[in-house]
Amino acid sequence: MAEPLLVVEDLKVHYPIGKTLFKPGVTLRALDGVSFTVGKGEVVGLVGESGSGKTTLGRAVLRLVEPTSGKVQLDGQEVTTLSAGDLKALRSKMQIIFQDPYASLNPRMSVGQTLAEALMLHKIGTRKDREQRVGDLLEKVGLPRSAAARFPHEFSGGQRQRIGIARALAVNPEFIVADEPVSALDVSIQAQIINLLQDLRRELGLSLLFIGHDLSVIEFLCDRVIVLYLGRIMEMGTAAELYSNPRHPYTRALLDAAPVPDPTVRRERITLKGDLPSPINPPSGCVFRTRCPYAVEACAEVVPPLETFESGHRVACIRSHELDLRKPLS
Amino acid sequence: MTDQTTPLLDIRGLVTEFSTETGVVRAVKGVDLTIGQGETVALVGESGSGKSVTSLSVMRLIQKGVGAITGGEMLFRTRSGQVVDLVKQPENAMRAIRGNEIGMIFQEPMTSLNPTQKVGAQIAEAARLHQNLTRKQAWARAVEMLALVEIPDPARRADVYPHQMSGGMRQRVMIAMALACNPALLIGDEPTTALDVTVQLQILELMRRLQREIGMGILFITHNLGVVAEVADRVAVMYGGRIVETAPVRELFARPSHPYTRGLLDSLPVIDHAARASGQGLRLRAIPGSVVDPRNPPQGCDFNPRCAWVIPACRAAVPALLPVVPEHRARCIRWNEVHG
Amino acid sequence: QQSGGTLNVGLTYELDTMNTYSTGFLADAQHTVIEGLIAPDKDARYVPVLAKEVPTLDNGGIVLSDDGSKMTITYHLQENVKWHDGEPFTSADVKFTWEAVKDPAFIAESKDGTQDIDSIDLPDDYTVVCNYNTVKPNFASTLFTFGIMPKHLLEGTDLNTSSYNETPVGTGPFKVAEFVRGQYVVLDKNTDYWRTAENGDALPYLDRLVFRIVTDSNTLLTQLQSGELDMAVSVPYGRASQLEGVEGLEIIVGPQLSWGHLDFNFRNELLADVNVRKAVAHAINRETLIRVQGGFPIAIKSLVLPIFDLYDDATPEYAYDPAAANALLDDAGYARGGDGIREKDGKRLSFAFVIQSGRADDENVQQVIIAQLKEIGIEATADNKAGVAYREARYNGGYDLIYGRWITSADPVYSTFYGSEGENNGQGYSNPELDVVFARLENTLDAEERKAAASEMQRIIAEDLPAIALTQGVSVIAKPVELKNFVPNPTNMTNFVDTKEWYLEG
Amino acid sequence: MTDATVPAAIAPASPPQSYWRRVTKRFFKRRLAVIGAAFLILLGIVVTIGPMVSPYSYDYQDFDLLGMPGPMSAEHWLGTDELGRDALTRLLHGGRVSLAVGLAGALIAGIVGTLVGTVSGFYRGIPDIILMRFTDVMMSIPTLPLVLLLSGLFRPSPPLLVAIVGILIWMGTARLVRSQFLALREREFVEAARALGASGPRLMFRHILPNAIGPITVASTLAVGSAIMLESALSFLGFGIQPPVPTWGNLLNSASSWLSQAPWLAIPPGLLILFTVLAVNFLGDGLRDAMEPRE
Amino acid sequence: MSLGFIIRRILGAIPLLLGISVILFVIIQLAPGGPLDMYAENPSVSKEALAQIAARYGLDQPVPVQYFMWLKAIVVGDWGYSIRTGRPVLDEILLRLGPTLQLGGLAMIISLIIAVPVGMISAARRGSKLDGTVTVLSFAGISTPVFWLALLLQLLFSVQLGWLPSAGYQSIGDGSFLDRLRYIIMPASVLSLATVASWSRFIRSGMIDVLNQDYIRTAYAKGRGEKAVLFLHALRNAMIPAVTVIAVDFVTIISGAVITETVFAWPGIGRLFMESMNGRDYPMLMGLMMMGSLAIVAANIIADFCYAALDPRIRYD
Ligand SMILES: Nc1ncnc2c1ncn2[C@@H]1O[C@H](COP(=O)(O)OP(=O)(O)OP(=O)(O)O)[C@@H](O)[C@H]1O
Ligand SMILES: Nc1ncnc2c1ncn2[C@@H]1O[C@H](COP(=O)(O)OP(=O)(O)OP(=O)(O)O)[C@@H](O)[C@H]1O
Ligand SMILES: [Mg+2]
Ligand SMILES: [Mg+2]
Repeated sequence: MAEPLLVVEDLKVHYPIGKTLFKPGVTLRALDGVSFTVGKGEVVGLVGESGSGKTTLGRAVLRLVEPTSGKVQLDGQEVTTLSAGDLKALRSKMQIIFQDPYASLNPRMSVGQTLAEALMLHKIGTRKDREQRVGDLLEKVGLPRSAAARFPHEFSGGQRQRIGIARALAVNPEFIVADEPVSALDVSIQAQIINLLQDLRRELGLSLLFIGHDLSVIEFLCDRVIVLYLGRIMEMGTAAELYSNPRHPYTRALLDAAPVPDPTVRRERITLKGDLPSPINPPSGCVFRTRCPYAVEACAEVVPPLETFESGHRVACIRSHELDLRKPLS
Repeated sequence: MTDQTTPLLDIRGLVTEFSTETGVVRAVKGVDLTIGQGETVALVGESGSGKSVTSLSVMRLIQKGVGAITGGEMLFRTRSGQVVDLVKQPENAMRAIRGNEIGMIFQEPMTSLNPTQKVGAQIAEAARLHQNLTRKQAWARAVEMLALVEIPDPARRADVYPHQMSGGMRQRVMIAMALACNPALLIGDEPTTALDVTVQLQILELMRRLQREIGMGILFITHNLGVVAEVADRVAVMYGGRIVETAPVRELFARPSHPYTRGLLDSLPVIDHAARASGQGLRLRAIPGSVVDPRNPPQGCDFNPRCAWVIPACRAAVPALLPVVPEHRARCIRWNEVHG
Repeated sequence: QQSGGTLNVGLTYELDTMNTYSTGFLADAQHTVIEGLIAPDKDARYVPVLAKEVPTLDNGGIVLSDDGSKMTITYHLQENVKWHDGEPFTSADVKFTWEAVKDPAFIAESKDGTQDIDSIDLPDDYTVVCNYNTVKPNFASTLFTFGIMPKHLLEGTDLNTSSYNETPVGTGPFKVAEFVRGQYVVLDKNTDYWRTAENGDALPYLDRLVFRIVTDSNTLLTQLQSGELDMAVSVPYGRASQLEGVEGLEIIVGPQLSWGHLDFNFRNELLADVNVRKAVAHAINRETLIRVQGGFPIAIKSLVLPIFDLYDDATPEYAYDPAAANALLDDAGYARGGDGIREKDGKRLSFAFVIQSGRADDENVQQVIIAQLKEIGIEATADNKAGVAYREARYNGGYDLIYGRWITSADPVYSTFYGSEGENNGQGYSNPELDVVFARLENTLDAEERKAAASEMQRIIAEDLPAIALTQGVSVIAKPVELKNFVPNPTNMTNFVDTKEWYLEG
Repeated sequence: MTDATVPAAIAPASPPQSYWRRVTKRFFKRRLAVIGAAFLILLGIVVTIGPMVSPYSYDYQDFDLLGMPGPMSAEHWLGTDELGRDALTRLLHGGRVSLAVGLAGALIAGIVGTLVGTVSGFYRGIPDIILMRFTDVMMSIPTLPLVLLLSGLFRPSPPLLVAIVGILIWMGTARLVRSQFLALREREFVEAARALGASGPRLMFRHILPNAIGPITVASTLAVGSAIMLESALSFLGFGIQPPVPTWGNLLNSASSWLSQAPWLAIPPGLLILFTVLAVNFLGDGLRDAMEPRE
Repeated sequence: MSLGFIIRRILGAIPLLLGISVILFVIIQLAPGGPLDMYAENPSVSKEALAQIAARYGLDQPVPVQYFMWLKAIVVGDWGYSIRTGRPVLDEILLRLGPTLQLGGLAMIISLIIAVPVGMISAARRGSKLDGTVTVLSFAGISTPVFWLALLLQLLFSVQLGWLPSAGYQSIGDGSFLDRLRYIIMPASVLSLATVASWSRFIRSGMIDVLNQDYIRTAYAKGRGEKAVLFLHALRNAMIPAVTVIAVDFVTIISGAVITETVFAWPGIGRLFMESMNGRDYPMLMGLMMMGSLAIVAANIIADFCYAALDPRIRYD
């Protein structure tokens, strides 16, 4: 595995909810002790159901939300304790791409202004240079230079997503969090963006934390995959290993649930019952146990630690040794 | 399984238009579609291709003053065996069909239920409306329906408000509501798109089970080819307001004969492990360009600006739906090259 | 004369209390209920009411002390008077009234006259002897004239919060039937009224008097026009013409002991310059002022109204003469600036001009004066104040120019306005010479002496010009044609001081 | 068809359209709003120029016409008031004052409201709590009585009156701006700017405020109407701007006495208040449609 | 909606009320002159008398002390004494509250009866001629100066036609329901004008929002007709946001009565307020303003409760 660029250790994000003068309120554990690394040039995928804390993780890493506790290091530099000034400098090293191509561009700014702002904030180039660079950036993401003069509403969703990517690239980051950048796009457009990301990654040697819920996209794009459930990591490992040899029942259930675009395939699979429990009141022990077909009494007692298997494959399940999830259920 | 002779719903040349500030938008430009009894037809296509408008047209729920059905016919076989043209039905006759003979489920389970009514009441409303039930009977029916859609503890759950339920539950409620009167046809407009994959699977399995039990025809609108492969008997692919290809599901996946269908299947991220290892082939075959602007459709074939097989003839006229094999038709003059 | 009938009268102010001593307004409604020992008549002369006669030097009712510095006044009371509750009215009630009003705990609007009396002796139930500590020629305009309070009901109660303030018990021709704040007060005939008409009829004739509170003058007029109100006693001058031709209504113009005056604030050094004051006097055309007030008021030159004996027609007059006014100002060194306003040593002749807002007539007068002053290069800016704010300004000199209308009793005390210590002198005006004259005027009962002093006073005021007397007011009364025996009263005791003989015809 | 990353064509015909261009285009489609705007512009011109070309000044009195309102005539198109002043001149001059009070009051309300809303919605936390509690307090005191109380107790000069009017109607704008900020600050483009290192003022003024400008403009426009109405109500109750300076409110107040005899005095200021506020409302409504189109 | 929520919500209003009272107190303290000025220049009121009056009203204390004295008194229901009439402020206010509530209540009923159907129809037929007319009319209603309209109506109905009394509360000695109705109808109509207009706009836009919601489409898909959808599904949801506006506007109606009551000689709170203004009756003004604010705060709380009752999504516990 490549030298780590990003190191996250025991990261927690808790939101206080409904606290008023007359009411104590409760804590929502959006992220509850997450540790992982992203290597230089590596693409790490993050999957999990809605509300599992994927976005929160992406933003906490960039310190767009303040972590409650834990460590985040980029290139050896601790992010969580940076002052506002230093944080700004760090912003040129890590960037983010968003899901919603409609909400992620300022409708009042032309594309050129949006991109130039990024350059200006980090004092890249002179005013004249910037015009040139904006054009270059647009070409890099497959848009004509003339797009700079236009406004976001004049573009289609896919084009806007390209603009969003160009903005992230403007400051030459080493690391990008991509928060479901293709989920809102049509399948035909989605492929264009995936290709673009692939190209950029190859050309620029970018590291990516790619958040998604489409398992096939993740598998296609990522070197390693992290499976998140209710703010905890359930399993992580290389894409090949995880998809072919899932060791956590949740991973297996996710893989099973993903519809395969092949009408000839009929599979046996685990169907999860019910929905994600509330992160305000997570189950004791293993948070997945309430929906887990393999749950035993012991699961309620201890929070299973992330155990390491061969080649960095790590799983948080006390029964991971005894279960063979490769085989279909009987 | 399918009754070929008299389909449940036979849409012919449906045209639906909207008048907007920037002019008239033809959202549906002559759709032909049949759904047999007990058959599940999947309608796929990209955003804005007219899938929802087609389904709303069937329900005659296009908002007055905003849009209107301006052509075609929709022959629907009612429970009594009578065939009526939905386009020509007066409003009150339509009312007797909606929710009764045709049920519908929408994409957003969060917003499609009335937030201020208990779910039981909302299901009972449909039953009372068409089946002359008393309040009590209707409520009982609602509870029964909730049980049918596998909601645990249905009697208690009937008594809660939608916001007290999860997304998957609400979608079950929607299904219960749509099926409350045993409709012959169920239309689902992307009923699982907003759900997590795990919940999507639950819903798909539920719908499959219900169809087996009740035997209604289903028009299942989606843009997820995986879901299509799961549920459909037959698939219709829409592009730019027209059906561009229609075929039984296996046939379609095996031999896509329209460039758009082909492109769609090709652009799915599927791992080629060999290529990956060699560092090659990490690219997808995406369809270039962007979706059609309905205000400004291209000349001739709607897909021609994005098509790799385009020839001048494609720009001259809109191609007809050409038969590929029986039951498989594609709107492309070069279909035999495409599926090759 | 026939008895019966109801008269609906509009009151343009918010009736605060039925107590004559604490009301902030002229006590229209109160005077129909509560009677004083004496009262002014239509010619502003005092006539007896609860007293058998008006005490004078001649009839022995007033006795001067040997050195002439004090006086004793004796009232002989009517003996057959009963309070509305049937109790007899006696001299104890008179003394109680003095004590009650004097009591510092009682928050009264008018305590005038209480300080002048040292003590009161009650030789019997129907004789009151007031021992004054001074000589008060105007004793009649205060205290006992306003009304007598019933001792048997009020002794030991807190007058500030007593129900007397809503439903006073008096000896008058009408009794309070119902007082609804903000709406109306209904007064019913006192069937046991102690007086009878000359022809022997029981008084009063009217069954009922209703005072309805209609503060908005537009609404007042509307209600008169629509017949919801029968009568209003202070129709704004400017509005009287609107009532012409309203069926069943007639407009009566009654005299009024009031005069409109423009006062200067002497704290403003520009106004302390007599040339400026004189120029202002010459700049004002009374004829215009009268016209803007519907032609009703009467031009005057002295603050002593011609109706009084003390009036001196020889008082100097400032004719309307803008040229003279301009010349005065030119000579005094006030040159016109670029905007036409005069200035001297960088000080502009620009003044804040206060009137009581909401009084349409005064507002119009103000507008005319502003325009006329502009002609001679003086700028006046309206700074109108409402209610208490106006009074506050008037008392404290919160103005440069102020226009107002004093309404007085039948024997006004002028030093209160222009004496150095005058309680209504908010102008900061002080003229020792004038103070001496006031002292002469106000400490004697000798008619000749008083007349001479008054002439002197009128001359000095006209020459020194602390204020310009502009017009004498009249009261414009709208009344039903059928209402007979109505006699307008010019004093501050209001037209309702004698309602017992009013009757409705037909 | 190997390289699929073909630059997607952008419809080339139309020139780039900024927000304002689109707003303008949409605005001109609202008939009532355009009529309203045209009326206001026309009114603005007329009240500016009118008093200049009028042969009378607003306080010039023709003493020959004193006492009664004068009828409409060739010299006095709208007649004269009971003080012999030209009604038309006063009406136009009054328009200046009323419009100025309305505009200035709304401007103050807009500025204060935007400022409070911005700080509150952007910084949240303690400043938000303090400012919003204060806003709540201000909103919980009935407005008209409070304005009356202030102008009755303090007898304000016209600028102070404007300030009072403005200061008492800013709360709605503040709430609105705050809610806009709260919503917008969570939007992804703001997050993106933050991720790029943009901080406080830049986020506020470059990213959030321009996107909230629609509702702010609408609210401020409508506030002009409220301010004009408030001034006229004050004048009607005798607490407004002092005569002889005319405002539509005090013109109406003094003319209302003559309503039955000289309706030509009372009708025009009443109608002008009505039409002006109506035009402002139409304009505001049109702006709302144009600036915040409901998709 | 639990009892706990109700109590909490009411307790939560206390700091608000304290804030309001401080602001009002400061405004009144800052006003030039004071209530005693009306005696200051009256030589017949002696210095001792003045001091006595000052002590009686607590005016001799420092301002913060005065505030706390006032606060302490008000908590136990002692709102002080009117300087103008010498009667307890609370008594005076309560006396005038009745007529104002009648006027405001009727205005509110009129407003609701007109605004709700008009707003609904307008929304259901948006873009139609009817909607256009209603829109223009409601804007006109919002834009009409109340006092002007009042004068025109008086002129028409009382002077010209003689159908209704121009002003006042009731005929003396009558006061039957019908009699009162004749008096109240004109002021109540005038008072309701602005709210009819603004509520119908509000309900229209709320209704349009709701009609664009997915669940309305669901209702149609069930086979419901338009009327049923409007009444059974749309109305309640559209009324939820309207509740707040209506509750708060009720207080606005009442404070707007300052003008209406003056014009129509209506013996209510508004007139009392004007009297007190003119008389610089500070304790009364303070009491009135406080009462008004209390009403707004209460209206907001009630609106919250209605909200909670109408909208099951909002859980207050
Ligand atoms: N600002 C916030 N305040 C309170 N709770 C929050 C906040 N942001 C997120 N949450 C909660 O934290 C949990 C994780 O949210 P997050 O957005 O990270 O999930 P996600 O995995 O990105 O979901 P999705 O797939 O829907 O985007 C959720 O329960 C969410 O409700
Ligand atoms: N009310 C409307 N007014 C104007 N145009 C409309 C309206 N509804 C739909 N359209 C247009 O009709 C076309 C088809 O829309 P439709 O909603 O049927 O697409 P769809 O295939 O369902 O897309 P999606 O996958 O995004 O749901 C779109 O281009 C849309 O702009
Ligand atoms: Mg997310
Ligand atoms: Mg759709």
